[in-house]
Amino acid sequence: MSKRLEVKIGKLTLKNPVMTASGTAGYGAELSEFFDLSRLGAIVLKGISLKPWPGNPPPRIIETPSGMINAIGLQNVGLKAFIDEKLPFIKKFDVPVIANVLGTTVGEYAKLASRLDEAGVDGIELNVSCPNVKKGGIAFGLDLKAFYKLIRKVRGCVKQAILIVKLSPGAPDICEFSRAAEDEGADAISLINTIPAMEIDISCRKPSIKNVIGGLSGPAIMPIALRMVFQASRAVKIPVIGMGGIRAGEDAVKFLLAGATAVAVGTAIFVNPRAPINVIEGIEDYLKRFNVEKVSDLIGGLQL
Amino acid sequence: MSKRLEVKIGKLTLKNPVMTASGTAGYGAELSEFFDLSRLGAIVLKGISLKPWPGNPPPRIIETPSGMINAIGLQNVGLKAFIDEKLPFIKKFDVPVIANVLGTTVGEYAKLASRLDEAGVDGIELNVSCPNVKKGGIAFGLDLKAFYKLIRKVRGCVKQAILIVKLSPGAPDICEFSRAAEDEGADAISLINTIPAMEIDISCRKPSIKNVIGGLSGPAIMPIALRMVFQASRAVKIPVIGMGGIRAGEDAVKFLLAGATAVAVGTAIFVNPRAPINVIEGIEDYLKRFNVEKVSDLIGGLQL
Amino acid sequence: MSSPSLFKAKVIKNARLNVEHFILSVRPEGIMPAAQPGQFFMLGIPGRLDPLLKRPFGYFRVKEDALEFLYRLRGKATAIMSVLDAGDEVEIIGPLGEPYPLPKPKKVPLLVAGGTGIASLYPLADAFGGEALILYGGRNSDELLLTEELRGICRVLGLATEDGSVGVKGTVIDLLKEFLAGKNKNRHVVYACGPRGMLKAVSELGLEGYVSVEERMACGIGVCLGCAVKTSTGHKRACKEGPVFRIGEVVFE
Amino acid sequence: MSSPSLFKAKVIKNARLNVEHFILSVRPEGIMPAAQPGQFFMLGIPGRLDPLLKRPFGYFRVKEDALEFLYRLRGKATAIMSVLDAGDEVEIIGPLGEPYPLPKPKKVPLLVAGGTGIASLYPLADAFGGEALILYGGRNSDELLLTEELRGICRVLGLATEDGSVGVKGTVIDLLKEFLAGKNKNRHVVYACGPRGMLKAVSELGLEGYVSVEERMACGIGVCLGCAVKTSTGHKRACKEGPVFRIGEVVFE
Ligand SMILES: Cc1cc2nc3c(=O)[nH]c(=O)nc-3n(C[C@H](O)[C@H](O)[C@H](O)COP(=O)(O)OP(=O)(O)OC[C@H]3O[C@@H](n4cnc5c(N)ncnc54)[C@H](O)[C@@H]3O)c2cc1C
Ligand SMILES: Cc1cc2nc3c(=O)[nH]c(=O)nc-3n(C[C@H](O)[C@H](O)[C@H](O)COP(=O)(O)OP(=O)(O)OC[C@H]3O[C@@H](n4cnc5c(N)ncnc54)[C@H](O)[C@@H]3O)c2cc1C
Ligand SMILES: Cc1cc2nc3c(=O)[nH]c(=O)nc-3n(C[C@H](O)[C@H](O)[C@H](O)COP(=O)(O)O)c2cc1C
Ligand SMILES: Cc1cc2nc3c(=O)[nH]c(=O)nc-3n(C[C@H](O)[C@H](O)[C@H](O)COP(=O)(O)O)c2cc1C
Ligand code: FES
Ligand code: FES
Repeated sequence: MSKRLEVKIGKLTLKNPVMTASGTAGYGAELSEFFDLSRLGAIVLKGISLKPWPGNPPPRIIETPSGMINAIGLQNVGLKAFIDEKLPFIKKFDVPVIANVLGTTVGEYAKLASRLDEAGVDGIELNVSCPNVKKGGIAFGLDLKAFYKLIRKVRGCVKQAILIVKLSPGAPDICEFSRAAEDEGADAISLINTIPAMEIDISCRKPSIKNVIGGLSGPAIMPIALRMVFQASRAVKIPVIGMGGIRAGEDAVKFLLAGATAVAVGTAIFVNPRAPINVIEGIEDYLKRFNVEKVSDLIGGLQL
Repeated sequence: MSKRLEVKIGKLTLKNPVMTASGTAGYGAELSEFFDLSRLGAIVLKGISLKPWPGNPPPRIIETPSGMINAIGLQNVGLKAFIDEKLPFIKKFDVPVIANVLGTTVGEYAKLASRLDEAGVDGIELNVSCPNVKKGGIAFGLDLKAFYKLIRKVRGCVKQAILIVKLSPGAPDICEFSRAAEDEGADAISLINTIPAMEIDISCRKPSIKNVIGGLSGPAIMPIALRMVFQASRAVKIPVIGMGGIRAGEDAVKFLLAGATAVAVGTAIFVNPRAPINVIEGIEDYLKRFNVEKVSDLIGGLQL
Repeated sequence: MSSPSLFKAKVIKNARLNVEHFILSVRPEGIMPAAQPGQFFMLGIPGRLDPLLKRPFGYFRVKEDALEFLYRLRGKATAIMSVLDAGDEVEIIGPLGEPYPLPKPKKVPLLVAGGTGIASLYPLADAFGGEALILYGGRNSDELLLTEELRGICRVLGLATEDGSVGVKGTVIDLLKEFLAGKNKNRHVVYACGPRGMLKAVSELGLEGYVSVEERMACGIGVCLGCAVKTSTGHKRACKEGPVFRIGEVVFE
Repeated sequence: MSSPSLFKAKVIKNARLNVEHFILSVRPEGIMPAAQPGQFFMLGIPGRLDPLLKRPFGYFRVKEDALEFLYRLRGKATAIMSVLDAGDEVEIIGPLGEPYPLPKPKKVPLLVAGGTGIASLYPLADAFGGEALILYGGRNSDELLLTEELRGICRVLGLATEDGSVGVKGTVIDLLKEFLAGKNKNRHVVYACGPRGMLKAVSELGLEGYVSVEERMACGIGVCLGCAVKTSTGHKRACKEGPVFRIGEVVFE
C-alpha cells in the first residue's frame, strides 16, 4: 500500500483520511459484513455514556429533502459493556479505533475518557454537540466557559489516545470554540454534528419524530458543513476532521481543499454500507486524474 | 372571495397567508407576467439600501443538493430610485407592499424606515440577517445589545407601516432575539434568512461563488427553518412569518402548524414563478381535505 | 443464515396488479441471494439524493431467476418505483433481519395478513407446503391480492374486507376471532404481518406466535438505531433483532 | 416581443447526435411559444428537488410542431435530460431574454460559433435566409454538429477543429482572424456564441456586433440577480438585459 493517502492526526498516522462518523457505524460488527474494516483510515464508534441509555422512544427518524433527521437519543450499552463486549471485536482489525463519548457533567466526561484511554482506544472524540439528549452534551458546545473547563479537565485524563473535540454547528462562533479546543490541548477538532431540525406530518398534525426536534444530516447540510470546516480550519493549527453529507470522493476532496485533514462518512453509510470505501477510492481517482502526488497536498488547497 | 384564508399581522389584514420572500420577487414587475400579484397575501420586495449597491461580482449562485447558495450582495437601486421608479408600479396592485431594508448603521436603518413609511409602504421588514454583505446587516442579528438598540430606534420612525424584523438563523439564541424584537414593539418577526454556506469546484479548486461564502436556501433548509419557527413562535405572542424551502401548500401547512401566522415563498419562485399561487391553492386544498374551517385554525396547531 | 450483501439489479418487469399495487421483478448482478420468509431487502435507486434513503420491502419470492417484491404505492419512493421500466437499475441490500421461525412440530401455522402484509407471508405459506391456514384482510377487494395463487398454496384461505366486497365484512381480526371461537388456541402458531393496529389486536388475543413489524428504517443493517421497537426487554432494532418478534415481546402503545 | 410563459411539454424525441450531443424535441401544452433567435428557455423536470433548479437552453428551432433544443451532456441536469423518453414530461419557462438584433442594412451577418454556441446561432442563420456567413469551431469533429444542414442555410461555412480532424486546424478565433485578414471590418456584423474565452477574444478584435453569454442562472426571469454580468455600465442580468450584449458592453476579466 502506498503512502499517498496517509495523513496524521496528533501522534496517530492514518492510512487514509476517511473515517466513519460516530453513530453511523455502530461498534463495527454490522459493517464488517460489507467490507474489511482495516481499509478505513479510522473507525469512529457510536457514542457511549457512563451508564447504558435507552435512547428516545420511536419514531426516531424521518427523511427530508436530500437529508434525514434523527433523534436516537444516544441509545448505547454504557461504558462497561462497551469495554467488555464491543471493544475486543473491533480491536481485531488493523484500524485505529476512536471512541465517541457523551456525558452530562465534566466528571462524567473525565471518567469516560480516562477509562477508555486505559482500555486502549486510539482516539477519544468528545461529543459536546448532540442535539438529541436533554441535559449535558450540547450545553458544553454552546457555552464557551463551560467548554474551556471541560476540555482542560478531560485533556488531563487522556494519556495514550488522541483527543478530538466534536463541535456544535450551533456554536455562537465556530472559530472561538475551535481555538478554545486548540488552546486546551485537543489534538483535533471534528465538525459538524447534526443541525437541530424538525419535520411535521400534516395528516395527523404531529411532529414526525417523537422527540419533536432531532438532528439534520446528509447531503442537504454539506454546504453548511463545508463552510464551517473552512472557517474552523483557518482559525486553528490542529487538524480538522470534516463531515456532513459526504458520500463520494469528490465530496471528501471539497472538505480537504476547505482545510480538513480527514473526513468522516455518516448518513451515506445508511444508503450504501460501502460508502466509506467508495470515498477512499474516489479520492484516489481524483489524485490520479488531477496528478496530485499525495492527499496531504490537497489540505487547505482552496484557491481564494 | 371567502375569508377562509385571512390572517392578521399587526394592523394589516392579509387575504391569505402567502407572501413572496425578499430577494426572490424583484420589485414585482417580472412576476406580474406570470400571475396577478393581487392574489398574494403580501409582496415582499428585494432588499434596498440608502444608496444603490452594485452587489457582489459573479458567479453569485450555485446549486447544491435540494438547495442553492447565493451571494448577490444586495445589489439594488437604492432608496430614491426605489421610491421614484419601483414603488409606483407595485402600488397599482391590490396587494400589501412590504419593503425589505438593509443598512450598515442604526441611522441608515432609521432613515430607510422613515422614508419608506412616508412613501406609503404597508410594511417594512428589517433585514438584520443578510450573510452576503460585509458590514452591517448580520452584525445586528448576532449581537443582542446592538439588536435591541436598532429595533428601538427604528420603531420610533415607523408610524403607518407594520414593522417586521427578519432574524438571522445564526442568532446564538433564536428565542432571545425573538423576544427582543417583541419587547421593542415589532409587529412581527420573520425567519429564516439563508444559512451561511459554501461550495467548491474541485476541478479548478476554487470556491464556486466569487464571494466564497453565500447563503443556503431551498428545500434542503426547510427542516431547520421549521424548527426555528416552532421555537420562535413559542417564545413570542407577535405573529411569526415563516420561510425556508416552501414550495407547496403542504410545506406551508407545516409552518402554520409549527406556529407561523404567514409564510413566504422564496427559492421555489426560481423553479416555478407561479409557486406562491400553487402554495395558496395547496393550502385551500388542505383545508377542504381535512375539513378545517379557516387557515387561522391551523396556526400553532401542532399536537405535541 | 446467509449474510447480507449490497448488489445492483436490473428491472425485468414491473407488473401493476391494480391501481395501487405492483410486483417488481429484478435480476441481481451475481448470485441470487438466499432469503427466508420474514426477511427483507432495502431497495433504492442509485445516485438519487431525493429520496435519499433506501426503503425496506419484504422478501416476496424468487420466480424464474427474478427476485420479486410486492409493493403498494405510498409516497415518494414507491411512486418512483412504480415508474421503473425493464432495464432500469436498482440497488439492493439484503437479505436482512430475522426470518419467521418454524413452528414446533404438530402445531398448525395460522397466517394472519393485513394489506401488503401478505408480501412476507406469501413465501411463508409456500414454505409450509400447503399446510398453512391463511386469514387475509383488507379495506376492499383491491387490497386483497393474488387470492387465486394463495388458494393453491394453503389449506384454508379466509378473506375479509371492511367494505364487504369480498369475503366476510369486517377486519381480519374479526375473521380471526370467529375462526378461533370454540377452538383450542394452543394448536396454532400465529404469523401476523400488517398494520400496527392489527398486530396490536393480534397480540392481545393470548396466542402463541410471531408478528412482523414495520418501522421507518434508515439503514436496514443495524447501524443507525433508527428503527427502535419498544419491547418488554428495552428497545430492539426492527431491522436486526426483528422485523419478526415473538408475540408478547413488542409493547404496542 | 411575446411575454414569457410557464408551460408543460411532452417529450416527442430525444435524438442522440453523438456521444455528448442531443436534440430534445418537445410538444408544448397549449400554443407554441414564439421565440426569436438568441432567446432561451428554462427547462426542468417537474417535482424533482435534486437537481432543484431549471437550466437555460437556447432557442434552437421549431420543427414539425415540436420545440427543439440542442444540448450537450455536461452535469447533473443534462445527464437526466439525456435519458428522457418520448412521453416524459418537462416543465419550461420562456421565451426569455433579448434576441439577437437585426443588422443594419447592407451589413453582412458573420456568425461565430464555438461548440454548443451553434444552438442559438442556427436559427439566426436560418432567419437570414442564406445570407449569413458562419464560422464554427470545436475541439474535434464530434463538437461540430449539423454541418450539412448548416451549409444549406448560409453562404459560407468555415470550420475549425483544435485537433484538425475537420476544417482548419485551430480555434474559431484563428479562423475568424484569417477570414478578416485584409477585409474591411465594417462590412460585417458579428454574432458570437460560445465559451467565455472565445467571446472575450472576439470582443478584442474591434468588430461591430453581438455576443451571447452563458451564466449560471437560478430563475431565468430576472428576479434572482444571480446571473450578473459585468458591463461597462454596471452589473446587468444575463437573463433579462442579455443574454445578447453589444460587443464592448461586457467586461471580460
Ligand atoms: C421490514 C419491512 C418490510 C416491508 N415490506 C413491504 C412490502 O413487502 N411491500 C410494501 O408495499 N411495503 C413494505 N413495507 C413498507 C414500505 O417500506 C413503505 O411503504 C415504504 O418505505 C414507503 O416509502 P415511500 O417513500 O413510498 O413513502 P414515504 O413518502 O416515505 O411515506 C409515506 C407514508 O408511509 C409511511 N411510512 C414510510 N415508511 C414506512 C415504514 N417503513 N413503515 C411504516 N410506515 C412507513 C410514512 O410515515 C408516510 O405516512 C415494509 C416495511 C418494513 C419496515
Ligand atoms: C442563455 C443560455 C443558453 C444556453 N443554451 C444552451 C444550449 O442551447 N445548449 C446547451 O447544451 N447548453 C446551453 N447552455 C448551457 C447549459 O445551461 C448548461 O450546460 C447546463 O445548465 C448544465 O447543467 P448540468 O446540470 O448538466 O451541469 P451542472 O452539473 O450544473 O454543471 C456542470 C458544469 O457546467 C457548468 N455550468 C453549469 N451551468 C452553466 C451555465 N449556465 N453556464 C456556464 N457553465 C455552466 C458548471 O459550473 C459545471 O462546471 C446555455 C446557458 C445559458 C445561460
Ligand atoms: C443516526 C445518527 C446517529 C448519530 N449519533 C452520533 C453520536 O452518537 N455521536 C456523535 O458525536 N455524532 C453522532 N451523529 C452525528 C454524525 O456523526 C455526523 O456528525 C453527522 O451525521 C453529519 O455527517 P453526515 O451528514 O455524513 O451524516 C449521528 C448521526 C446520525 C445520522
Ligand atoms: C437570491 C436570493 C436573494 C435574497 N435576497 C434577500 C434580501 O434582499 N433580503 C432578505 O431579507 N432576504 C433575502 N433572501 C432570503 C430569502 O428572503 C429567504 O429568507 C430565504 O431564501 C429562505 O427562503 P427560501 O428557502 O424559500 O428561499 C434572498 C434569498 C435568495 C435565494
Ligand atoms: S434501520 Fe438502522 S438500525 Fe435498523
Ligand atoms: S437568472 Fe435570475 S435574474 Fe437572471
